[in-house]
Order: sequence, then C-alpha cells, then structure tokens
Amino acid sequence: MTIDHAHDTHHHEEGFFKKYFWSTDHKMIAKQYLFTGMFMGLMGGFFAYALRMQQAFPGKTVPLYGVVTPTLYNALATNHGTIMIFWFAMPVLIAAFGNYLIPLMIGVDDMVFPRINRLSYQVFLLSAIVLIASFFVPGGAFGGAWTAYPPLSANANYNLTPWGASLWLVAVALEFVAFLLGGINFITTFMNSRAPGMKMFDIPMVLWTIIIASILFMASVGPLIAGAIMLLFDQTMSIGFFDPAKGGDPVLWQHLFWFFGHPEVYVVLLPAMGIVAEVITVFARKKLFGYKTVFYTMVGTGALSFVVWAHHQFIAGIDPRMANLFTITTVLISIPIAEMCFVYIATLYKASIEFSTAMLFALAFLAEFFIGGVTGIFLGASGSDIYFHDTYFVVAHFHYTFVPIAIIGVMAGLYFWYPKMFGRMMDEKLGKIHFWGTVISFNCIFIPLFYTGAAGDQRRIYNYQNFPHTNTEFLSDLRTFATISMVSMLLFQIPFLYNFFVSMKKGKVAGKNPWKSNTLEWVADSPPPHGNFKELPEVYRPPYEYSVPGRAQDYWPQNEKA
Amino acid sequence: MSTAQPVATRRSVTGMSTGKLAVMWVIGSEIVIFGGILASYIMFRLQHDSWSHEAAHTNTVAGAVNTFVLLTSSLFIVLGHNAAENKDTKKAFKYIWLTILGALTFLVIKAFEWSGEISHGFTIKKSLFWSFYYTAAGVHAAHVIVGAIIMGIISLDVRKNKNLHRVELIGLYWHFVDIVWIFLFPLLYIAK
Amino acid sequence: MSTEAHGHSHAKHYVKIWAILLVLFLISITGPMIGIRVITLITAFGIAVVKALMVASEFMHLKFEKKFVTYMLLTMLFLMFLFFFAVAPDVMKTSGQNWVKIPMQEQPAATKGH
Amino acid sequence: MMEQIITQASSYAAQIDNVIHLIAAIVGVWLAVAFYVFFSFIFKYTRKRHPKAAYITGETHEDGKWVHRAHFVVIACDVVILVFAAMAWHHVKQQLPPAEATIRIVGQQWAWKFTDPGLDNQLDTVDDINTIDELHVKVNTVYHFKLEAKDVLHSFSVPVFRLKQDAIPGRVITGWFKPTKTGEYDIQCAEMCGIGHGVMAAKIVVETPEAHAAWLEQHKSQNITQNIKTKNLKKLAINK
Repeated sequence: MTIDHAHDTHHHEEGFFKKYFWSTDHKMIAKQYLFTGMFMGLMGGFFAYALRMQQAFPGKTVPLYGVVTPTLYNALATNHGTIMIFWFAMPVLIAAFGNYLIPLMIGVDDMVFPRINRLSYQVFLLSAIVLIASFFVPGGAFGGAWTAYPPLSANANYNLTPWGASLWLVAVALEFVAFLLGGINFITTFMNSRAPGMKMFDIPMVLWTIIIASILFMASVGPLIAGAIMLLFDQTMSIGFFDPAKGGDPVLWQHLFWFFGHPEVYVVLLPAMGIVAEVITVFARKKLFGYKTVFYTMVGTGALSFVVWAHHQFIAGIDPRMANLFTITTVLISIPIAEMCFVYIATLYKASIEFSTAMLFALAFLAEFFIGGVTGIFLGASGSDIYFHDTYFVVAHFHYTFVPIAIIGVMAGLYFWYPKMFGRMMDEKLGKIHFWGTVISFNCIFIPLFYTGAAGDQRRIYNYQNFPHTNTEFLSDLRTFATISMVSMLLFQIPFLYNFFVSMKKGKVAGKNPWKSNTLEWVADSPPPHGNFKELPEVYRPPYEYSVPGRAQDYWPQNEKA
Repeated sequence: MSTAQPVATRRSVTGMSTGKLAVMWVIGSEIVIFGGILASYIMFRLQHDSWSHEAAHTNTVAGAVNTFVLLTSSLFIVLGHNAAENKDTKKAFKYIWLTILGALTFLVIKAFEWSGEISHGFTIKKSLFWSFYYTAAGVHAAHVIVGAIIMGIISLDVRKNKNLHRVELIGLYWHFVDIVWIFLFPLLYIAK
Repeated sequence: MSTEAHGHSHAKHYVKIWAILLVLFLISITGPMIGIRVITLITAFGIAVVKALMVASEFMHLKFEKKFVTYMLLTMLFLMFLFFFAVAPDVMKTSGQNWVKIPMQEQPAATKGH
Repeated sequence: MMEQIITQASSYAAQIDNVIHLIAAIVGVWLAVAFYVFFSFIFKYTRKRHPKAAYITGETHEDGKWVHRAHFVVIACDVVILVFAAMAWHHVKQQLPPAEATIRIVGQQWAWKFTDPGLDNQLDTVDDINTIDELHVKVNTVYHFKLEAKDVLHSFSVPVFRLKQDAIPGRVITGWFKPTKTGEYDIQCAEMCGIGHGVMAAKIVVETPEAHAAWLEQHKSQNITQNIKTKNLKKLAINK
C-alpha cells in the first residue's frame, strides 16, 4: 500500500521489503504513518460523504455507497469520528511529523529506539486492520458513537453489534499502545539527543508542541486503557462495571473517557499550532513574537487541559455543582488559547509575507481556528451548553477546530516540508486551487450547520423528517447546501492528491533549503540520506532569527557559527 | 541497514542514560493505568460497605505470601543490578534468575489461590467486587509475566557480558510492579 | 555511571532495606488482625505508603536520580488524585443535587455467540 | 436573535437565550477585532509592500504590553460570561421552584413513556395516566419531572423549552420546566441510544387548563401500556 517514490540512491541498496516495510529509519516510518493516515483520512471522509448524503436526501441511494439504513448511519457516524481522530489526525500530526522532524530538527541521525519505533507503526497498522475488520463482522461495525457510552456499548442486546463493538474497542486500545510506544520514543529522543549547543529555548516550536502533545497523551490515556479493559470485560463476559443492575455506574465510563478526551483534543491541537508557527515565521521572514510566551502558554494549556473534561458532561447526569467548577476551568482555558492567537497575529506585524501555498494554509488555519475557539465559549459556559449540548452547533464547533488542525494545518506542514521529504517542490498553481477550493467549501459546510444546530438539530439523527420542527424547508435546504459543499471539498482534494504523487517524480528539484529557513532539517540534503547529516550540526542560536538588523541575508541558520 | 546504534543513543543531554529515561516514562504511563483501575475500585469500595464481607472470602495468607515473594524478588533484582554494576556477570545472572523464580512462585501461588476461589463460586461474574478483584490482580499478574519474560531475554545478553545496563532498567520496572502489589494487597485482601 | 560508591558494602545496604521492609510488612499483617478499623487502616495503608516510598527511593535510586524524574512520577500520581476527587461525587455517592440512584432489576444477559 | 431561530416556550428559555446573546456579543467583538487586525497585517505587510521585515523579539516589556493588555481584557470578559452562565445554570439545573405537578419520564430504547399524575395530582396512584411519545401539560404551571432510563442512556430534550437532561439507567434525575406558550412541540433524544435514536421523536402538547382537564377526562380509563418495542420496530420499518 506504500506507493513507490524517489528512493535514496547513494546508500547501500536494500531489498524492497526491507526498505519500505521493515525499515527502522525514522523518515521511512514517518512516511508509513503519513500514507496510512492519509488513506484512513480518505476513508473517514468517505464515511462523512455517505453520512451527509443521507441527511440531505434521506432514504435515497447514495451513489458509490447504497442505501443508508439507521444501523449503517450510526456505524458511519461512529467510525467517521473514530477514524478522523485516532487514525488520521494523530498519526499524521504526531506520528508522521514527529517521526520526521524530531531527529532532523535536533540534529541527530535517528530516534533513540529505532526498533521500538518500527514496532509502534506495526501495532498501529494492526489497529487499523482490526478496525477495518470490524466493518465486516456479523452485526456490522460498532454504532454507539465514538465516545462508546455504556450501557449501549457494553451490552450487545442494546447495540446489536456484538463483534463490531469489541473489535472497535480492541482497535482503539491497540492504537493507544502504538502511540504510547511512539510517545516514549519521541520524548526520550527529544530530551537526551539534542544537538550540542541547543538550549531549551533554541528548540523549534513544532518540536515543543509534539513533545507536550506526547506527554499529554501519555498522562491522560491511562485511565481510558483501564476503562477499555473494564468495558471489554463488560462486553465479552457481561461483567457489571458499567451496568447499574450489577452495581456499576455508566457515569464512571464518561469520566474515564473524557479525562482522556479533552487532553486528547489538545494533543492534536498543539502540533498543528507548532507547524503553523514554523510556516508563518519562514514566510513572514520574521521572528516568532515572544517565544517564551508561546512556550509557557503551550505548557499552561497542557496543564489546564486536565481539569476541564467534565464540560462534555454538563447535562449528562453529573452533579450540577460539579458543572460550576468545570465551567470555570473551561472558560479559563480560553485565556492561554487566546494568548496563542494574539501572539501569532503579533508575529505578522511588520512582516514581509510571501503567499506561498503553505503560508496560505497556515494563515487559513489561524482564521478558521479563531472561529472554532470562539464558538467553544458557548459550549464551555454551562448556561448556554444546556441548549447547545449534542446539537449540530457542537458538531460545527469541533469541526471548526478539528478541520483546521487535521486538514488545513497538516496541509501547511505538507506543502512546507514536502521538498525536504521527497526532494522536489509541489506545484504552486495546483496548491492554490486546492487551497481556495478546500477553505471555501469548508466554510460553506459548517457555517450553515451552526444555524441548523441553533435551530435544534440533534446529533446523530439519521432522518430529520421524523421531527416536525427540524423538517422545515429552510433547514433541509441548509443541510443540502452543507452536503453539496462537503462533496465539493472532497473533490478539491483531487488536485492535492495528483500534485502530491506526481510531484514526487516531476516536481522542480528542491535544494537543501528552498524556503531559506533556519532550522536544522534544512541543513540536511533533500531527501536526507539514512543518517540524515554528513556531520551532525551544532546549534549557535534560537530558531527564528529572521531579518536580523545589520545582516545581508534575512535568515540565519541555527548551525552557522557567525 | 547499519545495525550500529544511532548516535542519538550515545547523547545524554539530561545527564541520564536514555534507557533509564525511557523506563521512567514507561513507569509514568503505568502509574496512570493502574491509577485508573484502583481509583475506580476505591470509589466503589467506599460506597459499598457490604464488600468487606465479600473481601473476607479472599485468601489473605496467599496474598501475604505473595507480598513477601515479590518483596524478596525486588531485593534479588536490585542485588543483580548491583552485581551488574560491578561487572560481576555471573552473580548478576544468578540474581536475575532468582528474581524470575520469585515471579514464577508468585504466579503459581496466584493460580492456586484463584482456582480455590473460583471453585468456591467466587468467579469474576459473582459480584462487582470480584470483577474488580480479578481485573486489578489480573492486569498486575500480566505485568509480572511480561516482566519475567523480559528479564529472561536480558539475562541471555548478561551471560554474554553485553548490555549490562539493562539489568537496572528491568529492575526499575520490577520495583514498580512490586509497588503496585504493595497497594493492591491491602486494598483487595486486608480492608475487611 | 551512578553516583553512589561502588563495592560490596552496597549489597548489605539493600539487604538492610529489605529487612526493614519485611518488618513493616509483618506489622501491616498483624495490625488488621486486632480488628479495630482505624488501626487496620493505619497499619495496612499507612505502612503500604511507607514501603512504597522506601522501594522507590532506595531500590529505584530515586534519591540519587535527577529531580525531574520524581516530579514527573508525582505529577502522574497527582493526576490520579485529581481524577478521584472529581469523579467521586458522581460515582461514590448514592444521591446528589436533584438526582438519586435507584436499584435496577437484572437486565437480560447479553446473549450473543462470543 | 435566538427568538427568531427557535421560539421560547418556557420560563427560563429567555434566560438561556440571553446568556447565548451575551456570549455572542462579547465573542463577536473579539472575533471582529482579531479578524480586523489579522487581515490588516496580511494586506499591509505583503512581500511587495513591505520587503524588509522588522526584528521584534516580543520578549521586551514594550512588545509584551500589547499582548498582555489584550490578555487582561479577555480575563475580564471571561468573568462576565462565567457569572451569567452560572446564574442561568443555577436557576435551571440547581434550584427547583415548588412543583404544581410532577410527571415521570422514562426513556427507553426508542420511545418516551410519560406518566401524568391524573386528577388527584399524585404520582403512583391508580388514576395515573401513562402515555407513549405524547406528553400533555398545562401552560404556566411549574412541572417537576422525574427522569429515568430503562436500558441505555437517553436525553430528554425539548428545544423550544431550552430543556435538555440526560436520562441514566440506575438514576432518577429531577428537573423542572414551566411552559409559557400553548402549542405542540418536538421532544427529541439527544444521546446516542442505538439504531432507533433517530425515531425517538415524541410530542409535547402545551394546553390551557380546561383543554388539559378535558384530555384527562378522556384518558381516565385507558391505560396505554402497549409494548413499546413492537410499536417502534414498525416505525423503524417505515423509515428503513
């Protein structure tokens, strides 16, 4: 499934299998994660397509899919969410960019544990296979929402997908194991193997974000692994951990899940913020505004993300007094996020912006994320969440955060590091088409859904005609418009995929440092050979020394002495 | 594919060996996993006073002996690590295998204990206490098994006088498994 | 590579620690036999905490390791206490503001070919 | 603004809408400011118009002043939002005004079962009236509801009342509402509860006291306890 592409010629030749499937080179493992993540992302996108077609044209046969029955609708919604977060956003944002950039940007030849790194991808691939297998088992794929709330997820009499539910859970647990293995590898390499001279504040922001994300993931996934074990016992041996009849408590699972759930969304947000920081500083030719402020804000966001989780459960039966506590912490976490946005805007002040495709995506990330962050306040404030909870307003909010993170931010990173990964430049014209097509379509999908959500559209309803108040002409027109924009957004990914695969062979050859950037990965060749650097670089200055007064060039690579 | 260790492993910016740093993070992630199970158990345990009657059926003697066995195996592995540090590979090898013996003793005692309880009808489905009892002790036993297997693999290298630093790494993991049991024992057996 | 002194005196130190842990263990066994609940709690759990700290600082050398390791492990532990005290009001109590738990009758067991 | 999107038919609907309006206003201002500054920088400092970028570390007190001042204003706005949100939350979810009538709502896989106290206004008496997927209430009367679920999680949601409360098996959750507008409105399930989640549509009929009394009279004898599962599979079949 890995597509053949430019292979590094000048190092001793390995067999095809050894090089592409059994490699311990961090760059190859990064590409494996990237391609698997993109493949699963397309599958998740296809599920969203079928899901939205059923909403816009209820009951009709969906081209390329067939009739969406209530069971299939739930399975589509559940697995769209699960795949997009666990098998698209995390692998691409943390594993692919992390694996590729950490060794290169700290000036070292590979991760500290290459074989564990390979093992983490293999466990991840196994988890993807187990999840796909869960679609073809008797009873079909699991349909109890990606949050898998028991008793629905725990008792096959209720979810009617006995095999699907357990396989889904095993797949998610395997994915956690893969990211624990990967995370430990990232953190240890980051802490111990930095280039000589690279002090704490000389590290590029994208690495800090990926490491903080890995630590957040590791510290928050534990209780959910315990919860997954308990839920698996409930499913397979009908134990009563979450069954009130046997003394268990369904609310315990909600807490176990969301204690992980909310740090998880910051686990995917922070790397995207880091990628955008790199891209913006390079194409604005300007120092990142307040590196220390951004660093402490990221750490603050990470720490606060552990005390906000119950805002997902305001009306889910927790004690109302707890909601007061969590609404305060939730609205408080908007401060560090707001700080990050201010700092990124301040970086553009007196800049000299070049609108390359990567920069366009980075700027679009900021613009879209403002809306995503701002609509979160409606849901963080307990008063307004009473109405908005589990409506399409919530869906529109978290797509305004997830799509900028997992699609727009990732595209900024791909267009930016593609020359380094494949040695050739991507075509800018196709990039601009892909950019405008994606961003405009994306807004046309979710702005209407904010409205339908406010009008009372509940989540995961497979046919709104059953509810008189949401069966109005205007609302179904909005849903149809959103679906058409979604189809157009999917179609606009074709120029990207064409550009991505064709440029590997036909793109303009990129030198070592096409964007004239400072960080260490641009010191190595494009694509870097095994072992990355001829001699490992040393670091003499922070990463964002652009447009330093009194210098001829407007950039100053970290490894240059003078 | 050069089998030589990457340069990355030879650097130690934090002043700590990479292996030990990694094992510390593994222990960190294990704390939150066991923490999740035990926190849930304690919540239910404090809610139901009736559970102390059910806990009365647990075999405290077996639990106590197992605590002693794990404690002693913890001593053996730290003596093994001490021997490995003094490059005394023969003694290190001996202590590793004494630790593995301790692990096996622990598992044998647990097997007898569980089969006794199950034969008396206290299965995992009997009540929520027993579900937590088998889940918590089961996950811990799984960690004992994994630890013993890794110790066996490391002992092969130790005999060939290679990778002696790994004895300390598996020792750290083993002490953590012992600490978890130190808390599991009173929680499951004693709180009557 | 570790900072403390080499040589055999070290092995004796560990055996001494082991002996102390054994004594503490015996106390934590006999304590609960007395049957008074508060003594049981102190001996069983108090000593368990002391033993855990000793194993961590002595056997795991946390005393000599870099400080950030201990801080990291304590942070993970703190997260578990945070989780416990935030979730206990819902799971542990049988009633709260405007809600009360009610006994449920047995649901039909999950009948499926697993 | 929310009034135009969806009618307000309960006593606290206006309060919740006002919290939404307050947040929308504050957040709208911030969004406008952010976008204005953001786009003005993008258009002013392009490579053509401003070829040489400045070198601003952002570490000095002078640079930080801009960000920190905005920082404190955000904190102030947050506090205002928190106060109003907490007041709405307290009013709707925490305190219960004295009930003039109490109903029982049971959510189960794929239907809502309502128990009206009947003429004696006492629950669990012989004259209670059970209805499925149709709840009749008197206008301008404070109702307490005892919400529970029989099998999985459900969520009793009446959008026009701005009322939403999850039903959890093993718990009885008490809430209240006071209808202020007569009419027929939707009841939806707002928590994934299996394949029939989409068909759990029910109707709440807000009537004048006289109409309600007539309805009570008419339903006195009939006690609808028909098997819910069969009824719903028919509904599902239609929509499959």
